[in-house]
Amino acid sequence: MNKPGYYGEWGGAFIPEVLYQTFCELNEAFQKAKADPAFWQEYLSLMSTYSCRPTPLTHAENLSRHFGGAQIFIKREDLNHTGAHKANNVMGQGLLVKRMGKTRVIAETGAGQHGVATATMAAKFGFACTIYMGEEDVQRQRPNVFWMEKLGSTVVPVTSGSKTLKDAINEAFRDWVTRMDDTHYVMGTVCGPHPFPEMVAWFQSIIGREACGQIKQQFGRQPSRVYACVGGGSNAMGIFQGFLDNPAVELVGVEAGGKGLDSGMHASRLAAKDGSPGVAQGYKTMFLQNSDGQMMDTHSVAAGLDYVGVSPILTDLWQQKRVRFSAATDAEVMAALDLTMKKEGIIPALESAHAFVQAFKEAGEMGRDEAIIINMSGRGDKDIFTIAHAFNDPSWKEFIKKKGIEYGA
Amino acid sequence: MNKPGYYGEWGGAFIPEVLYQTFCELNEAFQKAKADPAFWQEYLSLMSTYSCRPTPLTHAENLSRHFGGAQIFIKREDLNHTGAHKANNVMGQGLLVKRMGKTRVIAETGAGQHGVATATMAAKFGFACTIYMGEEDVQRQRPNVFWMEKLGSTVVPVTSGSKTLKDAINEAFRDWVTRMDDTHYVMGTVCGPHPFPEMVAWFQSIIGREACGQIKQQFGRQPSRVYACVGGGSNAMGIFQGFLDNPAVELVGVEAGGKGLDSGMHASRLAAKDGSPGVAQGYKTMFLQNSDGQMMDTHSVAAGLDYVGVSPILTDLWQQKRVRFSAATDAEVMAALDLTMKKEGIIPALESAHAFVQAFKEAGEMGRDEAIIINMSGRGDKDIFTIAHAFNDPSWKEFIKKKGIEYGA
Amino acid sequence: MELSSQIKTALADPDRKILLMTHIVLGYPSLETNRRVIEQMVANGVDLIEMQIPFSEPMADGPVIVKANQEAIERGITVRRCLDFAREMTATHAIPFLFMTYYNIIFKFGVEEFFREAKEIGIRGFIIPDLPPEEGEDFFAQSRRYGIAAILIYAPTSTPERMRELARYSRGFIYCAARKGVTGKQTDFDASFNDYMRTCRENTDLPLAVGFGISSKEDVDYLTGKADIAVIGTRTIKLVEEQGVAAVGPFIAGLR
Amino acid sequence: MELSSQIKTALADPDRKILLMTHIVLGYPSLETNRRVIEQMVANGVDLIEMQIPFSEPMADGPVIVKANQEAIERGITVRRCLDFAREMTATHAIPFLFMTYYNIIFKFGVEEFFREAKEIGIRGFIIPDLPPEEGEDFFAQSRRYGIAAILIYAPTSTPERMRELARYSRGFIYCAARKGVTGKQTDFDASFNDYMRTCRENTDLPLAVGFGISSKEDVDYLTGKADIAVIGTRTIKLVEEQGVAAVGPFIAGLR
Ligand SMILES: Cc1ncc(COP(=O)(O)O)c(C=O)c1O
Ligand SMILES: Cc1ncc(COP(=O)(O)O)c(C=O)c1O
Repeated sequence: MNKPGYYGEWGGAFIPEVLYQTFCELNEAFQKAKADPAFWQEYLSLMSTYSCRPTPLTHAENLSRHFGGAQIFIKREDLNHTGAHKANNVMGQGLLVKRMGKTRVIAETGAGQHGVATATMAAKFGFACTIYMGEEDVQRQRPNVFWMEKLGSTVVPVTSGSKTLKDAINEAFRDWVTRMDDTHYVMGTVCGPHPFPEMVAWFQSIIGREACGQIKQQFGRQPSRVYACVGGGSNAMGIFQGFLDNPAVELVGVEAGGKGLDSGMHASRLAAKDGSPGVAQGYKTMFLQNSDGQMMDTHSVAAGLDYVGVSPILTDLWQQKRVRFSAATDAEVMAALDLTMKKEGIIPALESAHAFVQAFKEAGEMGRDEAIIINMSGRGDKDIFTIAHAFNDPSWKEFIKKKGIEYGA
Repeated sequence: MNKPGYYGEWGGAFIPEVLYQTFCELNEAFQKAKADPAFWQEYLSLMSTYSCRPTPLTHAENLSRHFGGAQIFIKREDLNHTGAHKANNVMGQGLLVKRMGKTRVIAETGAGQHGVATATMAAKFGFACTIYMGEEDVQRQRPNVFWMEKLGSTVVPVTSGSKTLKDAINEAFRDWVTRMDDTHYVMGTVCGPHPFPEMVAWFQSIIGREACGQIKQQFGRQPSRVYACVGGGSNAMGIFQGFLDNPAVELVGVEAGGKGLDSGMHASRLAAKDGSPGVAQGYKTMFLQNSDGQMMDTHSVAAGLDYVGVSPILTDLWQQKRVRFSAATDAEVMAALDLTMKKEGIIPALESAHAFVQAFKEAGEMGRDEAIIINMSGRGDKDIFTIAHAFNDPSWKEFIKKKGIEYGA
Repeated sequence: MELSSQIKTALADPDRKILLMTHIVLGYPSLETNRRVIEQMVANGVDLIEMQIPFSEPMADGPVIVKANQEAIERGITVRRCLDFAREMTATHAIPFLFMTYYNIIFKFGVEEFFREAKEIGIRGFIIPDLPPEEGEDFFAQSRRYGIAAILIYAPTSTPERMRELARYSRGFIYCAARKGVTGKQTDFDASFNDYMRTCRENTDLPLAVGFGISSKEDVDYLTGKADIAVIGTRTIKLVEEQGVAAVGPFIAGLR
Repeated sequence: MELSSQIKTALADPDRKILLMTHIVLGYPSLETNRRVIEQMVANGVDLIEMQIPFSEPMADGPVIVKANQEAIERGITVRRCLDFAREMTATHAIPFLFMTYYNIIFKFGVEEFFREAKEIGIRGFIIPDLPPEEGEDFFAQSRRYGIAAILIYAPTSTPERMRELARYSRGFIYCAARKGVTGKQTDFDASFNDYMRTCRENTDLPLAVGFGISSKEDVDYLTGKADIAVIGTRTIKLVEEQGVAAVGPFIAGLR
C-alpha cells in the first residue's frame, strides 16, 4: 500500500522540521473534518448562501452547432463569488481555520484569483491576511491586487526567483515557518505537501459532484470527455472527481503551451517532453527543471497556469493514463476566447480558455449524440489588461494613455 | 380604472407615430408571453442554466454585529452572469425577441452593465447588436465598453445633450424609429413607454420572488425593510415585488445624492425637492427639469444612477407612500463600499452601494430580531477605475501611469 | 378661416400647385437670426412656418436639429422668449405660424395656459411628435376649444386604420413623415413612397404635408401633385450655418 | 573517525569550549571568492564548513541566502562545478566539510550517485532542510551505507518525542534552529531559548549545533556551554558583500 500522502510515487510532505507539528495538527483537523458529515454540510450551506453554488452547467448550443460535433456543456465556475473556482477551496479552508482556532491566513497567488478569494474569505471570517504574489504577476494582474488591498489584505510582491507563482509559494512558506502558531497557509491549488493536495481536491470535488448530476439531468447521460485547464490542477481535479470512477469518461487536462512546446517558453509539465520528476515546494511531482534540478522559467499568457509543478494526483493519473494531457498555445487561447465571447456571450479567464482550445479541437470529430464538458474555471474580467493588450485594442490603449497622463505620465 | 400602461397618473407611451405599429406588436407579444406559463418556465430554465439563478441571499453576520441592530441580508444579484441584475431583464427580452422573429437589438447603457448584458444576450441568441452610451459614461466605464465590443457589439458614443444615460436613450430611439422592422429596443430599466415598465418589472420580479422565499427559509419570517438603489428603478422594482403585498414590509428606494441634495449635483428625483412631473423619453414621471421643462444635468459617482427620470411605477408607489425614498451621497457611498468589502468580503457596484448606505444608517436602530434585505444589484469590479480613483490609490495610479507610458503617453 | 380651408384656398391658386412650409429652431443661432431668416422666407413665398420651441430631449430629431435645440438652450432661449418672439412674428407677417415642440414643454407650461397664450399670439397649429392621440386627451380638448389645429403625423408604418384614427384627431393638415427615421436625412422618392402617399390621401380629407429630407427644387417638383405642402427643415438650418442668412431668400425662391 | 566522535574530541580541548561552523554559498559571488573566504576561515580557526549547493527554490532560507543562491545560479554555477570545488577544498584543508542543499539537487543527481561521489570527495555530512526522515528512506539508507552523516534539524516547535525520533536518524550532530523562521534574522537569546536548548540536550546524545541569526562574539559566548557548535551563516555573506574577503579573517578570529 501507498504511504499516506502519496499518489503512486508522487506527493509526500517535504517540509522543514519547524512545520512538522503544524502539519500534524493540520492533518488531524482535516481528517476529522473530512470524516464529519456536518462539516461538509456546513461547507455546502456556506457555498450556497455566500457563493452561488451549485454553479450552472450551460449548454453552449452555438458552439456545438459551430463545430458540428459533440454537444458542448460548460461548467460555470466563473459564477462563483470572486469569479473563479478558487472560492471553493478557500471557503473550505476558511471553515477549517476557524475550527483550528487560528486568526491569520497567508496565501500565494499567481493570477490573483486565489489571492482575491483568500482576501475575501479572510474578510468574511475576520482573519488577518497576507498575500504573496510574484512581482511579475502583480504587474499582470493589477486589478486583483487592488481588490485584495481594499478587502483588507496585505499584498507582498515577491522579487526573488522568476517572480511568479512558484516564488510566491516559497515566500509564503517562509512566512509560515515564522508564524505557524496563529497562521494557516491557504494553499491555492492541489499541490504542496500533504495534506494540501488531498484537502484542496476534496473541497474542489464539489464541482465534479454537481457536474455529474447536472449532465445526467440535462443531457440524459454521462459525457464522453471532460476538459479542464491545469495550472496546479485544482479546477481539473475538482471536475474530474465527478467522473473518475467511470472509465467511459475520458478526462483531458490542458496545460499552458505558451509560445509552443518546442519554444522552451511554456508551462507544460506533462504534455511536453521537458518535465522530469523532482522534489520542490514540499512535494514530489513532474517539474520543469534543468538537469541540475534547478527550476526553469515558465511562460504563459495566463498567470494562473504559469507554474513549474503540477498536482501529484494528476501526475499519477497521467502516469496511469487515466488523464490525457495536451497543451494550448497563447495564440490558440486568444482565438478560443474570441470565439467563445462572440458565440456564447461568455468570457472565460485566460486560464480557462486553455480548456476551451482543446475541446474545440476535438468537438467537431465527435458525434452529435455525444456530450463534452469544459470546466470554465473563472471569468475573464480580471484579465482585461492582458486581453485588451493581446487584442491590441486601440481605444483601450487610448483610454489608458489618457488616464496615465491624468496621473502624471 | 386606469388607462393601460398607467400607474396612477404616471407612465403612458409618448411615442412617435412611426413606432405605433411596433408598440402594438410588442404589446401583443409581451401580453401573450406573460399569459403563457411555458414562457416563464423557459425564462427560469435559461436563467438557471446560463446565469446563476436563484442567486443567494447572504446573511451579513459581520455587518449585522457591527451595527448591533437588524440582521442584514444581502440579495446577491452580483452573482448573475455579467455581474448585475441587468441580466434578468435582458435575457427575458431576448426570449421575447426570438418569439417576435427580430434579428437585431439595440440598447442604451449608463454604467455599461445593461450594455454588457445586452451584448451578451445578443451573442447568445445570435442577434446583431448596437449599444448607445453617453460619451461621458464611455469614459467612466471603459472596461465595459471593451467587453461589449469583444462580445461582438457596436458601441456608439453619444455626444448630444449631457452625454449620459438620458441621451443614450434618445439616441436609441432615433435608431429604432429608423429600423423598427428587424430591430427590438432592449430598454434597460423600468422606464420608457409602456409596455417597457411592465415588462422589465415582470422579468426583474424574479429577484423578489426568490428573496421572499429565501428570507422565510433563512430567517423564519419576512424582513422589516427592504433597500434598493434606484436609477431607473429596475432592481428596486425587482426585489420590491416580492414584498409589495405585505404592508408590514417597508420598502426603501435610495437615489443618488451626488454631492448633496442641496448642491444641485445629484440625481434624486423623489428624495430631493428638485423633481417635478414631466413627460420625456416616452413616459410621464417625476423628472429633474427646470421650470421650462428642460432636463437638468444630473450627477452621481455611479453612472447607472445618473438619470433624470425614474420608473413611473415607483413614482406611483412613492406617491402612495408605499415606498419611502432617500438619497446617499458620493462620499457616503465610498464609505459604505469600504466597510462592506472589509467586513464581508463583498464588493458592491457603486450603484448598489447606495442601498447599503441607507441600510447602514437604519440597521443599528432596529431590533436584533428584525431582518432587513439589501438588494446588491451588481458587483463593483466594473467600477475599478472609478473606485481606485476615488480612493486615490497610489499604486493603482502608478500602474496606470506606467501602462500609459507603454502606450505612448 | 380654419387652417385647412385656408390651405385649400391657397392651393386653388393655379400658380401655387404646392405650398411651402419651413422650419425654424427658435433661438438658434439667435432670435435675431431667426427674425431675418423668417423675413426672407416670407418675402420669397413661404406659405407656412413651423417654429420649434427647443427641448433638451428632441427624440424624433436628427443630429442637425438636435444640435440646434441644444445650442439654443445653452445660449439662453426660454419658452417665454419663444412666445414673445412668436407674438412679434405673427404681428409682422401675414402667413400662418405653427409651433413645433415636444410635449413636455407644453405640459410643464400648463396645457390650457399654453393654448390660451398661443391663441392670443395667433398661432395656428401645433405639431407635437411625441404626443399620440391616446396620450393627448386634455391636449386635443384644448385644441378644439381654442381652435388651434393639432397637426398629427402619418408614418410609412401607419396602417390605413391607424391613419383614419389619426385623421379623427388631426386638424389643419396631416404631416406625413416621408420615411422612417429622424429628421435630416435624404429621402428616396421611389415607388413605395408613391404607394405611401396614395394611402395617406385615401385615409384623410385633410391636406397633406410631406417632410423629412426635402432639400431641393427636384424634391418639391416631385411632390407636386402628390402632396399639398412640402416641408423644408434641416436644409435651411444648414444653409444658414454654411452660407449665412442672405442665402435663404434665393434658396427659397428657387424651390418652386 | 566518525563525525560526532571527531567533534567530541575537538571539544575536549580546553581552549575550544565551542566549535565554529561557517556557511558558504557555492558560486556566490564566485568560486574564487569562496576559495579565499574558506582559506581565511580555516586559517582563523573555523572547525567545520557547510557548503551550500545553490537551488532555485531555497524555501527555508532568508533573503540574503536566497539572493546568493539565485545569483550563483545566474552566474553559471552547476552541481558539477560544486562537486569539483568541494574536492579541491577537502584536499586543501583538513577540517570537515559538509554539504547543505535542498533535496531536489540530490534527487535529480541520483541519491546513490551523489553519496558515492561525496564519499570519494571526502564530504563528511549532509544538511537537507526539506527532507524529513519520513521522506528520506533511500537517502538515510545511503547515508548509513556510505558513512556520510545525515544531519537533522531540531526546531523550537519540535516536541521531545519528535526530537528523539529525529535523533534516531541523525548522525554527526544535530542542527538546532535557534528560532522559528528562515535564516538571516537576529535571534533573541532569552529564557525560552535556554529551555529549548535544555530540551534539545535531553533528547539526544549527539553534539548540538545552533544556527540562525548568530553574528557576534556575544552570541558565541552566550552559546558556549549550551551548544557545541555555533553556526555563522548569513553574517559572513553580508560581510564579504559589504567589506570584501579580507574582512572575514579578523571577524572569525574575533568570534571566540
Ligand atoms: C481562473 C483560473 N483557472 C485556473 C487556474 C489554475 O489553477 P488550477 O490548475 O489549480 O485550477 C487559476 C489559478 O490562478 C485561475 O485563476
Ligand atoms: C449595478 C447596477 N445597479 C443599479 C443600476 C440602476 O438601474 P436600476 O435602477 O434600473 O436598477 C444599474 C444601472 O446600470 C447598475 O448597473
